[in-house]
Amino acid sequence: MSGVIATQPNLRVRLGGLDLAYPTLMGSGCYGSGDEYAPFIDLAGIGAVVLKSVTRAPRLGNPTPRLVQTPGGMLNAIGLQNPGIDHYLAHDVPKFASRPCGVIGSVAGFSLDDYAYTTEKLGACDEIDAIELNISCPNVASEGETFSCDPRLTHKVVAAARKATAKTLIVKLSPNVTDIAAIAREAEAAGADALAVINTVRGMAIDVHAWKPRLGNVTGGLSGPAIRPIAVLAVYEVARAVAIPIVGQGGIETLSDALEFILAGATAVSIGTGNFTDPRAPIRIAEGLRSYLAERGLASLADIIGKANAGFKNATEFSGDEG
Amino acid sequence: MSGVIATQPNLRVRLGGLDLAYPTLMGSGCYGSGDEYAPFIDLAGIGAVVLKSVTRAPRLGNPTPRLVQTPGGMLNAIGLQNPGIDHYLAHDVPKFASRPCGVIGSVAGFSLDDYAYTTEKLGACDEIDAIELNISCPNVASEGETFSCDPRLTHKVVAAARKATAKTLIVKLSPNVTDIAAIAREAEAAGADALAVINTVRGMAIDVHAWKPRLGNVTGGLSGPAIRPIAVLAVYEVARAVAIPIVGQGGIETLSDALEFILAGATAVSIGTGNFTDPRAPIRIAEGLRSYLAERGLASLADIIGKANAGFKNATEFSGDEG
Amino acid sequence: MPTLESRPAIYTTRIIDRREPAPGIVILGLHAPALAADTRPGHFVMAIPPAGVQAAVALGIYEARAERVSLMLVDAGPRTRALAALAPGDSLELLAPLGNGFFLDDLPDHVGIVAGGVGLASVLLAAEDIVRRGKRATLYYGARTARALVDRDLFAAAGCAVECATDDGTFGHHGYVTDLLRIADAPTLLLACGPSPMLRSVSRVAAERGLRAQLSLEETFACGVGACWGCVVPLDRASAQAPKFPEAGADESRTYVHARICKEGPVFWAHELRW
Amino acid sequence: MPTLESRPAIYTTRIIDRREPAPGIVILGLHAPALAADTRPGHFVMAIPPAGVQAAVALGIYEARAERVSLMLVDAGPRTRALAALAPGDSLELLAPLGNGFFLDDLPDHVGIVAGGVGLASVLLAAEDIVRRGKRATLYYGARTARALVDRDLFAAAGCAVECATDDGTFGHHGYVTDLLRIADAPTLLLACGPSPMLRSVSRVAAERGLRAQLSLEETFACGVGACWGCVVPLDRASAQAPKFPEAGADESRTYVHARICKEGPVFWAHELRW
Ligand SMILES: Cc1cc2nc3c(=O)[nH]c(=O)nc-3n(C[C@H](O)[C@H](O)[C@H](O)COP(=O)(O)OP(=O)(O)OC[C@H]3O[C@@H](n4cnc5c(N)ncnc54)[C@H](O)[C@@H]3O)c2cc1C
Ligand SMILES: Cc1cc2nc3c(=O)[nH]c(=O)nc-3n(C[C@H](O)[C@H](O)[C@H](O)COP(=O)(O)OP(=O)(O)OC[C@H]3O[C@@H](n4cnc5c(N)ncnc54)[C@H](O)[C@@H]3O)c2cc1C
Ligand SMILES: Cc1cc2nc3c(=O)[nH]c(=O)nc-3n(C[C@H](O)[C@H](O)[C@H](O)COP(=O)(O)O)c2cc1C
Ligand SMILES: Cc1cc2nc3c(=O)[nH]c(=O)nc-3n(C[C@H](O)[C@H](O)[C@H](O)COP(=O)(O)O)c2cc1C
Ligand code: FES
Ligand code: FES
Repeated sequence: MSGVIATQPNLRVRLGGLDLAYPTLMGSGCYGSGDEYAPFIDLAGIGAVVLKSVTRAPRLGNPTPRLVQTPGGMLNAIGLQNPGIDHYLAHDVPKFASRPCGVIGSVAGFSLDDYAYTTEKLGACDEIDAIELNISCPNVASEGETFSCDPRLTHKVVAAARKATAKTLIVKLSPNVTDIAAIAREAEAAGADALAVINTVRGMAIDVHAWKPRLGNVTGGLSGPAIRPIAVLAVYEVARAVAIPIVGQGGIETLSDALEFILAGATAVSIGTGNFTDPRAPIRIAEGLRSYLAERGLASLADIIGKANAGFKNATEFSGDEG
Repeated sequence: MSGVIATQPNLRVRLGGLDLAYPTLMGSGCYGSGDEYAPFIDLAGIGAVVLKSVTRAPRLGNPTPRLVQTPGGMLNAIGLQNPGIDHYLAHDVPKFASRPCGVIGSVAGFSLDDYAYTTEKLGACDEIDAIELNISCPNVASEGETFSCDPRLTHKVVAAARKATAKTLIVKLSPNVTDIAAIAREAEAAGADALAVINTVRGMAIDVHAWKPRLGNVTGGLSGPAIRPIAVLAVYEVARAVAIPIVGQGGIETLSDALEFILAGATAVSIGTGNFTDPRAPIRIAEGLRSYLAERGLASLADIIGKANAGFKNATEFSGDEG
Repeated sequence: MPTLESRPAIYTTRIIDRREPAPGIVILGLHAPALAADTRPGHFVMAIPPAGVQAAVALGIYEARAERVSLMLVDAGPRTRALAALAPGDSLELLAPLGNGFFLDDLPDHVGIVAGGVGLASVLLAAEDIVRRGKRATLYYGARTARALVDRDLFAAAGCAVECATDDGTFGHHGYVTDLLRIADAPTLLLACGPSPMLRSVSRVAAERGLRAQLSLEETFACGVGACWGCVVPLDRASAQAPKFPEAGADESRTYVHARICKEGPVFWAHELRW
Repeated sequence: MPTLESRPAIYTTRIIDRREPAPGIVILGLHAPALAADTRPGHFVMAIPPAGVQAAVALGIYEARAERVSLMLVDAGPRTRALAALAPGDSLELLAPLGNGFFLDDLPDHVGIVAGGVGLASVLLAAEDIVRRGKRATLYYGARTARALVDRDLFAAAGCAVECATDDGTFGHHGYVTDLLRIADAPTLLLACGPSPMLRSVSRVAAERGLRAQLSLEETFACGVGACWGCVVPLDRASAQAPKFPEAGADESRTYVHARICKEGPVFWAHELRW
């Protein structure tokens, strides 16, 4: 019996203290709380759902339109619509208790204080297994400079969140920078347990009939297969710069897409926009990974992580306790 | 007679001292010298061809593969293969004399000296109407930092080229920066007559069978429709930051694509990767622009430039001497 | 809201018929017995496009009877085009049925249905239902030109009166479909689906004349199931459909919240919208 | 190099026939009289894919006779798939004819043609030409499995002998097609087209046995007309096909230059390649 089990490749991975049955996450903002997909997929086949980002105060979000289709991808400018942390703790978080997969809370903010406050509150909930820090917001105290675009600000905000929770802290990086590896090193130095790479790429589209931007917010974030080469490179570069595990994302729809990120150095992958084509993508990718490893006689995902990245530095821990 | 001519919308635009019959350019590196396309399209219907970048010394270029198809776009890593400026002046430039469209030379380099040297030599040729400065190369003297990724370096290299030629100087910006407007302002301050926005976005793709990067050079530049939203935003932001004209590029294939750039603030557009789908794209776009203006009773392209960009600052000159 | 809870799922259907009632319009008939049974008027689907095409696309459920459901595709871009190229025998996967549907429990004697363009796809089932409930139904149907007015016979066959308007005057009233509502004995309840400008106009006419109106809204969708908050519309806080949401501090948040068209809607009461 | 200069142009052709000789392989017949007349063995086209699909794709010209030219599509990705979905009556635009073609002016008595997989598409015209010039031609044809060996009868009909090899041994020799060349009376000139590993193997066998070999190379193309320098191969500086290029300073540039497969090739002499 145990012999048979032992030949099933191990997909279990660890992100800091977070142990995941599958290396496949549902990306923040794309799967809601996961519940919206319970009618369509079995959440027990997902590693974890990353919840929609929550902020200290409630936010009505941006004016519409908030979505535009573009070649091979889409632009979004939701504007972090959410009910604020207090309402969220009272009404939403309790529902996450019985989730058959990991639950990662996502925190956004506009000052160091915001991040610390929200991280502490959310991190204190039993229903939340880990915190992802969405630092792609402008810092209102610092002339609107985006936290994730400045190594110093990145260090500060990660350090503030680190102090606020003992739970696994994943820091999500923006690709809209000259040198993403420098930002990654600061996040690691400030105490991040893992990095999510990448958030959306800034972009815009123009309505050529109405002569105005197509998004209510003028600019938005580009996601989907169009940005995959940008995201794979970001993972490749970050994996050479830090030793903490990476959650790769940006345009993943298929097994082959996920493999590109894993071979570049990602320990896990996250599916966002791919969900809007087919919500079964993360389940299929996990199944595909298992077959891929089995066909090659490989025992676990660790055997392929970073294998296309000669300078790979990332030193993930793996739990070897499952068949 | 003159009445009839006057109702034909005017597509003529000016980039610095360069007067173009059409606002449509063939992008550097994608149309060769233009001659390669003489069997397929009438070059008299193109505003100008931007030649493949040339460097001081000959370059063998990167190992293969140099090209990879990606969703909605492609990666390239040619590595500036070229015979060097001396051989180029002796063997290639003389062929450009009888070209029925504008001819813009493109200069790349790895030091300030390189840029000044090559710009001076190429700018001195009668066959060359203007110089485009491709500053997306690493500066070998400055720890390999890319010229276009640092405002100080950008200023220096543009100033050096400015001193080396009196011809129209177009500076081509890289999108791989945190703040493209800051770079644009430096290029303008250092004497650029126009800006080309944008060059390719850094990316990579991985061969999931062979477990290695698909490009011989590991990383490459992403181009094509996939990057269009990134490029439109770059033009939008640069147009608010500078007063010199902009040549918009990045994923233009159709009239609608070109209009997005023009409405964002571009005075002209350049077609690169779009050529690989259909080399007639620049001709069709010029025809389409004429009809678009005519249908709306507009007299010239100036009537739509920047019209979707409320903060538009760009103050292009137009030649009003054509019907 | 529909009286019975429907149970959304991923349906794998097979295309059994295909017709082109006008250039650029394609109607696909699907074999989908369980979905047909679970569909209420005003429901929509998210159709997964053929391999190689990104992003599922929102489509109204046009017909639903016995084993068959149909979808209407109007050429708008890559996805409607890829779906319209499917042929009988091909399979098509759907997330369905989705949305709240029209509120049909408490009807006056005469219900007006206002449809513009592809909006027609979302109202045939409502027309059938109204007639089945023993009420009078009139379709006010607008399009650019006569050729784009399709399937009037299907409505007539369902026992629904049909009045038309075209922008170019090639059929029916020459002008807006909403002009047809400016009559003395207009129906006191309107159900409307079509482009935004038409819906805003229906909203205005209803307010002016004291009619009630349910609008089935369109917006670009990503998820279609309430997960991404991409498809919102400002809705009165007091609406029964408004999501619970604390005041955001900004003044306007005292009066409205952003409701998801795909989840709280797509059908809203016109007088509750704050758009 | 072809004896007559061909005149590349953009051809608008119409698909007149379509067949699937094996799963995943489609052959499209096109009405293209002027192109058929201007085509030489080894020429290729850049086919503009249907609207919505990016980037023209390189395809060998398979057959060219009277009014008809044909192309062979092997499912590799979005573009070959989109083209394979075209049907008789559809139109297809081509940049053609492109490339240098095989060197057929000075042939020995017996010429071997080595083809692997889709490489077959680029050698039928050469086989016909060799026979027409009164020489013997033998096709050495390799594929994964018996089903993927297509159209042997077309070669036989052209008067060309056919010997096969399959990776799985389901037809002909069990092993590599190049194994078939390790015979005493091997043809002294080989023309080869197929995947890189096969071409390298042909190259090795030719070197070992003192045979001459022309290889039609494959690489990812963008422009297909020599404009982008994306498709190069290291070529001996002394080759007649080598582009004029000064020494780059680096040592290796003394011995080779990068030649464009689409422009200087796609056919090169095996002994001149420095890959
Ligand atoms: C609840 C609901 C029900 C629906 N029911 C149906 C239905 O039954 N049948 C149906 O056919 N559709 C229906 N729609 C509409 C359909 O979902 C959308 O039209 C969808 O976007 C079509 O996808 P596409 O890829 O074909 O076009 P897209 O590429 O998404 O294009 C959508 C629109 O954007 C415009 N556009 C694109 N680029 C530009 C630009 N640069 N400037 C200006 N405009 C631009 C296009 O012209 C087009 O009108 C419904 C929508 C909703 C929300
Ligand atoms: C001169 C010449 C003649 C040719 N003649 C023919 C012909 O007659 N018929 C024909 O069918 N083809 C021919 N080809 C080959 C054809 O041009 C290419 O296969 C082309 O790339 C197909 O385009 P596609 O969009 O269908 O596939 P693409 O998307 O370009 O895929 C091409 C290859 O890349 C691989 N790939 C994609 N992603 C990954 C990844 N992440 N990891 C590893 N591999 C990956 C695919 O599996 C596939 O093998 C010829 C090529 C040349 C240069
Ligand atoms: C509609 C939408 C909403 C998103 N909302 C959030 C968010 O609230 N917080 C966050 O960190 N990322 C958010 N993202 C970014 C995604 O989580 C993901 O990082 C990004 O889209 C790239 O991956 P993808 O191409 O798989 O979507 C959002 C993306 C989309 C498309
Ligand atoms: C194959 C290829 C080669 C290129 N070579 C150059 C070059 O030599 N110099 C340069 O300035 N830009 C070069 N570019 C960038 C293009 O000129 C253009 O700026 C970029 O590709 C974005 O536009 P596009 O999406 O229309 O291609 C090259 C692009 C491609 C695809
Ligand atoms: S489309 Fe995602 S919430 Fe409505
Ligand atoms: S494909 Fe462009 S030079 Fe060969």
